[in-house]
Amino acid sequence: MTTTTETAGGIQVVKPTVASHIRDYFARVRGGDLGTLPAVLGLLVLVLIFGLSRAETFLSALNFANLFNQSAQIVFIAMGLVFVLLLGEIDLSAGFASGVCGAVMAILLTTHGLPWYVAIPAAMVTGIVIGLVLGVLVAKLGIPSFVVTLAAFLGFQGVLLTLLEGGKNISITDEFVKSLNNGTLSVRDSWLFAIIGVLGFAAAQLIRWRGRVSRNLVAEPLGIVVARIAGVAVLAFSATYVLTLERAVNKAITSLKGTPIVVPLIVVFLVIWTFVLARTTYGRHVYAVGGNTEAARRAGIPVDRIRISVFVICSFMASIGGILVVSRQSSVDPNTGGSNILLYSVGAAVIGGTSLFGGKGKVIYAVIGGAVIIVIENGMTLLGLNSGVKFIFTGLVLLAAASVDALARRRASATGS
Amino acid sequence: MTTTTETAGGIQVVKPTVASHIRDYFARVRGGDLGTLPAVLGLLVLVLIFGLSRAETFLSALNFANLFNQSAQIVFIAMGLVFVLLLGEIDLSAGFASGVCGAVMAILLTTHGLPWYVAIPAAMVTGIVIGLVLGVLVAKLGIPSFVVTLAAFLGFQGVLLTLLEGGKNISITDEFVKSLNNGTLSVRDSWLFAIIGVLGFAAAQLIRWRGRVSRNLVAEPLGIVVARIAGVAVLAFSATYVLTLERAVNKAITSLKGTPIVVPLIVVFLVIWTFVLARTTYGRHVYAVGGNTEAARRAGIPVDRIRISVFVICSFMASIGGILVVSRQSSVDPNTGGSNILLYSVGAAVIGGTSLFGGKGKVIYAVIGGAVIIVIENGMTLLGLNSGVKFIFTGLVLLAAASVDALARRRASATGS
Amino acid sequence: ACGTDDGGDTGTGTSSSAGKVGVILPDTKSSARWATADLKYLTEAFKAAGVEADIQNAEGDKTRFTTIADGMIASGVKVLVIVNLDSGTGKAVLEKAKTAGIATIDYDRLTLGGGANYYVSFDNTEVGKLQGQGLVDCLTEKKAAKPVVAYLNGSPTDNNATLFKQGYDSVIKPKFDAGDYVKGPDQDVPDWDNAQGGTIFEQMLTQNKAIAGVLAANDGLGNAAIQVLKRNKLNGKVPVTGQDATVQGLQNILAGDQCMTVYKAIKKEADAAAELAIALAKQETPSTATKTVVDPETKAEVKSVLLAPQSITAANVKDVVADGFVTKEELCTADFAEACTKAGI
Amino acid sequence: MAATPLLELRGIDKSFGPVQVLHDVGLSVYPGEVTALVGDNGAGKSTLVKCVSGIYSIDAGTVTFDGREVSVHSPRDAAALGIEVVYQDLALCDNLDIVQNMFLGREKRRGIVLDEATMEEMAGETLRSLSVRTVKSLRQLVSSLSGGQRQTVAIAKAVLWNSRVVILDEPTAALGVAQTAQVLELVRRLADNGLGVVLISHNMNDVFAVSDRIAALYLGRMAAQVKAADVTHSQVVELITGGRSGNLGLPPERPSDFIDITPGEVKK
Amino acid sequence: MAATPLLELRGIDKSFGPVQVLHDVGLSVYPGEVTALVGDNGAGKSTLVKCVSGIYSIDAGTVTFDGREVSVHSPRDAAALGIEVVYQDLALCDNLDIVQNMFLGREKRRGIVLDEATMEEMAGETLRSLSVRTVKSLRQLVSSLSGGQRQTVAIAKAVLWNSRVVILDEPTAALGVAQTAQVLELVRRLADNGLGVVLISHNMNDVFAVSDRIAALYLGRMAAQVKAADVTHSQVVELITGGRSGNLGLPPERPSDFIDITPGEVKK
Ligand SMILES: Nc1ncnc2c1ncn2[C@@H]1O[C@H](COP(=O)(O)OP(=O)(O)OP(=O)(O)O)[C@@H](O)[C@H]1O
Ligand SMILES: Nc1ncnc2c1ncn2[C@@H]1O[C@H](COP(=O)(O)OP(=O)(O)OP(=O)(O)O)[C@@H](O)[C@H]1O
Ligand SMILES: [Mg+2]
Ligand SMILES: [Mg+2]
Repeated sequence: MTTTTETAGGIQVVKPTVASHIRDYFARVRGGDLGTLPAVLGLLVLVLIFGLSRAETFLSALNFANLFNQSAQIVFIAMGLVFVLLLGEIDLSAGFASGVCGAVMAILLTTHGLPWYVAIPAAMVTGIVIGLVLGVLVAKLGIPSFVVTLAAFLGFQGVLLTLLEGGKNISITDEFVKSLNNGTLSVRDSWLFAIIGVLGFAAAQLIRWRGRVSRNLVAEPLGIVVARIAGVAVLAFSATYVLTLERAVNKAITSLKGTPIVVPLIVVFLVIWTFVLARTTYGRHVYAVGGNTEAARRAGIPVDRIRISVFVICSFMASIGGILVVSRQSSVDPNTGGSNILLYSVGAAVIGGTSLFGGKGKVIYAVIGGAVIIVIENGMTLLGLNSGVKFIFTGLVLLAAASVDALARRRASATGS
Repeated sequence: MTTTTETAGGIQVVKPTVASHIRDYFARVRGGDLGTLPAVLGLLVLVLIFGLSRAETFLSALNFANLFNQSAQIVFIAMGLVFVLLLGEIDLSAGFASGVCGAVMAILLTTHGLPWYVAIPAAMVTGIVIGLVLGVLVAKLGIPSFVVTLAAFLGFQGVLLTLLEGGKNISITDEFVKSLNNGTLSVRDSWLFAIIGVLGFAAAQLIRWRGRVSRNLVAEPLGIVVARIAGVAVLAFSATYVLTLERAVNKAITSLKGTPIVVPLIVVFLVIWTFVLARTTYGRHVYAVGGNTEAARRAGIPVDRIRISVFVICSFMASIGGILVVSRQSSVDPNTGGSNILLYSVGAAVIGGTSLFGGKGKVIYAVIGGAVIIVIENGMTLLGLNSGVKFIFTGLVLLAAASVDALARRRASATGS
Repeated sequence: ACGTDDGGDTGTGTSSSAGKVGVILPDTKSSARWATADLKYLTEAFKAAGVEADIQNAEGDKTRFTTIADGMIASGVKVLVIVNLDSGTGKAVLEKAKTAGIATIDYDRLTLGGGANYYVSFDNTEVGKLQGQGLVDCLTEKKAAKPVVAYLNGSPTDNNATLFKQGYDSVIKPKFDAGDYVKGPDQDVPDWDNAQGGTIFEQMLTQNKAIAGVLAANDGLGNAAIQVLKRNKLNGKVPVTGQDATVQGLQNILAGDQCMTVYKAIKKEADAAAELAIALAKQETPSTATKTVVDPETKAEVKSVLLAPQSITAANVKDVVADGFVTKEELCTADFAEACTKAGI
Repeated sequence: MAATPLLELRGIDKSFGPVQVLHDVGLSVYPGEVTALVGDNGAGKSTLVKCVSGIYSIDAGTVTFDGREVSVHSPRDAAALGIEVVYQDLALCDNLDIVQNMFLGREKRRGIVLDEATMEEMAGETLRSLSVRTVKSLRQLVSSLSGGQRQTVAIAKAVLWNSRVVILDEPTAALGVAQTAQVLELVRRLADNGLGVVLISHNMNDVFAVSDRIAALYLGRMAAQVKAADVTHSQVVELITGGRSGNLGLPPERPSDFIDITPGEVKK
Repeated sequence: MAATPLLELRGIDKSFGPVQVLHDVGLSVYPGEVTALVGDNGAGKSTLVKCVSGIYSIDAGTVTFDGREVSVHSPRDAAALGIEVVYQDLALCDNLDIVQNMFLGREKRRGIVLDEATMEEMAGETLRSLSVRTVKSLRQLVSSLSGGQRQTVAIAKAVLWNSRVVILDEPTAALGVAQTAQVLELVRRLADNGLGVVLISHNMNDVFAVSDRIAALYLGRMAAQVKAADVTHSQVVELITGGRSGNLGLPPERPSDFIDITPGEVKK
């Protein structure tokens, strides 16, 4: 039997129970409303495939840790791109923008001999300025973002070449910068980070739940909230456990354990941007402009300013991606941020579930989609195929991961939601 | 004074005169409804810039003829992409698809020693099959086209590498194939082509005008129709005049004059696709699906089939682009169709005025946009800048061309149309 | 689930004592050699020695390069052979390998400051010098007076292209300075893209109709230039250089359209590298690395095997065939049968 | 009146995810009659129409057309049966003009070429009969039309064809006085020509002016289907707002799985 | 009634490209009064509203608000003046839910965090007062709402704020009987609170039920602005369909630049 309760505005609603909540969830899934489920499913399938074919290497603690470092650039660019995509715009220049910012940092560190706490902010500021310029061109002049950022894509390639004086590589030696995407937290800090993270998540969830219940608004049953917290805790702790195993290749020579430093970096930005999008006026306005620009304009939202701001965020995140890739490679060259970086980043956001038409997407989608892309890249290289075949397989595996997603979503249109 | 007349359904309308028509045109332009005008303006500005800075070379007959050959691949891919973009989809794989098709042709010609009339159709069929597969994946499985074609972009790169056994170049020697994007019509045929083309255009325009007038429908004043025909005639004949000038680099050794063979190829496809989009049921349905998929579905249009078909057309056009680029280089390598080809092709369509959100665009836009892109490429290489500076300038010039467009269009949103 | 570092090798044959070897090749764009020649020869060499090898290509992508390296290190290779994409990434990988206790070999390209254990290579600057000298010879043969020489360089983002250019500049620039040659257009071809190369050269010719010699950085770009020259019936009149001794390049040489190419006996290089790697994998001290190269950055000496590239003209095309680098069937197709006979193949 | 219904729905259920919108709905449409489908906002009228026309798939229930049980999976199927629908959310292609929209999916052709002149003439005639004024040109994009003009185009589009059942979902909502009269007249004329017509409307005057039968939906359930002559204006309003009126309508005891989500009554 | 109009338009011209839609239109809105704006389909009512609210720029004419001449370049400016509009083409963000749409652009915050709970409560209260039934949850996406539910959300959105002029463009078009009554009552209540209200409607009963003044647009020209008490139902219909009625309305001789595009009269 269901019990009803009265909520805001006197609307009678069914009091949700754990059972009804789970029943509703499955009904929603059958109805095609899936959130990140399909991308996560696709990820699981991939892990299964690679895990079965290269168990000892793909599933090793070392490889697991490597995944985070390898994904850093794409995940950061993709997180920024989510904002741009939410508005139905595109930024083709994000890849090379990250290269330019990375190069700015590298040059300041080496040629100018400045310390990291000058060079890193300088790179970030470069990103912000780039975003401002792109945003203004799109919002104020009204040039389609595809064209603006295509021009920027070419221009930044040239800037990068010029910064690197026609093709030199610049190696960096700054230990702090190098540690960003190579170093690890100590085992103690790794656990500390996991515990603080889980506690923070639990607190946020419970406070929110309390707030709604106390004001007599429809809230999830406590059981579901607790289950969600438990799930996150299990994930976080088991990941930390694996990451704090000894994973040095040659244990005699060196020891390597602890959560890679990029993990807290990714988590912090994920939390910040998720908060911004879900819980602030600004985020609400981003969704509104992306969903229906005209409606947003009529509601008095400063559409142009929002449009500029997403390009700033995107280029800013690209700058961090650039810093991290330079850190990882300890060097910057004229192709940093080139190649497939951009397509992969957009792909990451889209696979995660972000719409290219605007209005639909979350930052977590970029992280999950980035994981899909990197697992494919990582797994494929472990198979040791020759180039041609590897490209073909990469394409096929990407398609397979996306099909899981598409098939899961298929019923959505059939049932009309 | 205006005179009115009664038209279909007994609606009273003003009988348009040449004067009123011109007045209306300017009112429309002021109101922001501009068609290809801005792109053409952008093109003129570019020609002016390069013409002033490199008059003797950029404005030479040789360079003018070269423009057509150089643009062939991008223009063909862009024409195909217009169909995909009209549906709000994207095809990232069109570049490498053209490479794969070119490679298929080259391999059949050389390794298998087959004649061109087998190899060329085989390449086209390859294109069609590629399009079918992409289309089915997008339409039937419902995977976003960005992801499908990103996978295909990777996959085809692998196919190309595999076809070329890991990176060999294959030279073709077939004279017919080589003539496609290198040869010229004889001077007589060049003029014949221009005259037939202009007569055909005139006939089409006048028959259409007669048809409307005879059924008492609102028609343009005859003066405007005649002026339009005259404009096209002047353009065609002056281009033909320039192209039939002697343009050999070393006139002592060889003679080179006549319209490049690609010009009739481009014109024929432009006419065919323009006809298909504007005057057939199929074209109407493409616009409808792009404008409002749901409305099209409710009107009983087979949306899936339309969606598949545009990918087929796109890949088919890419295959021709591939054939032409292989013809031009007389060789195919693993990078044929790679690099910036795809971004440039999409850019061409978008600069011309095609919307990435679907429903808005014409095939001619791809040709004009392609001209913008190629004039930039062509002019930039004449300036002899170093790589970095060249990239930066290319970006800036592209932006400048797009700004002309954007500024001209700006009022559109201000006046609300 | 995967704590053991032992590869689980249970066999007792000779191979059991040898560890696994990882090889990372750079790309498929700068030259066809990586995917066609090196891969084949290395695979054969390792197979012959019964040593397990994992050979991968980074597709010109540095991120992928490091990803592959991570994967190989994770899978427990004992020797890592790399052709770096640039010294920075190369160095990062070498350092990681070293901390993991893996022996390293720089193959074909020296990683500056990387401190690899061994170095096997053709000298890229030397390749450029051969190209420059080849062009000079052809121009002299054509008795060109004050010829305009155009440069069609490799990818601006490829460090090798820079090295090649250093090589040919060292030969030709003095001629410019002396006024013997006239400097013509000088442009890079992004991604070594042949189609773009063709367009760029076409524009060079539009810009300067007097171009009398083309220094193209490899055979693909050479062929692109030759096609433009053909269109203007200038092929054979304007010498064009190349590199890699590809079938296409050799055919162009036989046809008289290309002046020379540079042949790097990749099999020798591959065999030398494989030999080193096999020795290291078996934990023996290799004896073949007799020369040394000084790392310009650290001034440290790296034990090296150095091989000499060879300049190929119509006169010695047969050497390449004799070497088995290209087969007669590939080269002497119907169109070139006559030329082949003439060249003594 | 005809004895057998032309279109008959039985036991239609439809859920969107966890929300069930239609519960066991039945409806009969007779040839030569106008059936008014009434119901409060959110009662499920438009959803029912979309189930019939194949836009939504139904979860349970049968659709019988002309005595045969049919399954309608897409609007194409519905059109093939001869069912035409004017949707509440008009669904016009903003990037096409009036004529193009009116003939969408059924373009007139001469050979393979579109016969624009004929279509333009036919469109003009139809619009004229619907009292459309102030349209500047038949070649105006529908994106630039006023609300009422858009609605007229949608109606004109549906009545151009030789269909057997025409369903109009609030066709006169945005129309002016004269245009509304024309549309009601058209509705009557269609029925008199032997078509089955379903008219959804919130305007009781309009409903009583043209309809032969009235079907009232209440919270996703069919409360009653009655002859228009047998009920009064206020009885219908009671059916709409309360689901029953006297001995008409839903049983007084609520079905057990039914949850009232009506907001607390606001005091008048 | 108040002597000076709160909002006054004078000589408004508006063209879209070559098409002139508004010719020299004037309109006065008085505080405490409901001014009904009527006119045939395509007469230019919605265009006029959009000119006032800054969505369209005007080609000529002045807007006076509270005695000061103002220039409204965007909906932000209009909102700053205290002008709220319910548009005919509702303009809701389909990807947001009911509460989010209702507070769009004026979110309640606590610090930098959105105060969802307060907004949800306020939205619930407002909807309750508008007799909204069958909304399953305040967190439903508006894309899944029925036509009437969407319209209610749009209305609720406009009346949540302390504005001085409220303009409603056909607010009851999609509403059911009870909801319509509620909205009309709301309109009256707003005026009684001293606001200036403009109501656009095609329903003469509604117009006469609540309005104090009636302004009739005819083919883009203001035919007459009269007190509701001074005219009859049929006079207003004549003004709408013909531009004049007796000595009211446009001068009988047509202005010279005026072209009649009315289709030939259809015989009744
Ligand atoms: N896609 C959907 N997902 C969830 N609920 C939906 C969806 N579509 C409609 N609904 C709900 O179904 C109910 C019925 O909607 P419907 O549009 O059929 O109402 P209606 O009777 O046409 O109302 P109106 O008179 O306002 O047009 C509404 O409560 C609506 O919120
Ligand atoms: N962007 C535009 N471009 C061209 N014409 C337009 C545009 N917008 C509106 N019109 C025309 O202006 C006229 C007035 O339109 P408007 O929407 O103001 O009418 P309305 O009085 O609101 O009609 P309704 O009662 O049908 O809503 C119509 O004839 C319409 O076709
Ligand atoms: Mg409805
Ligand atoms: Mg209106």
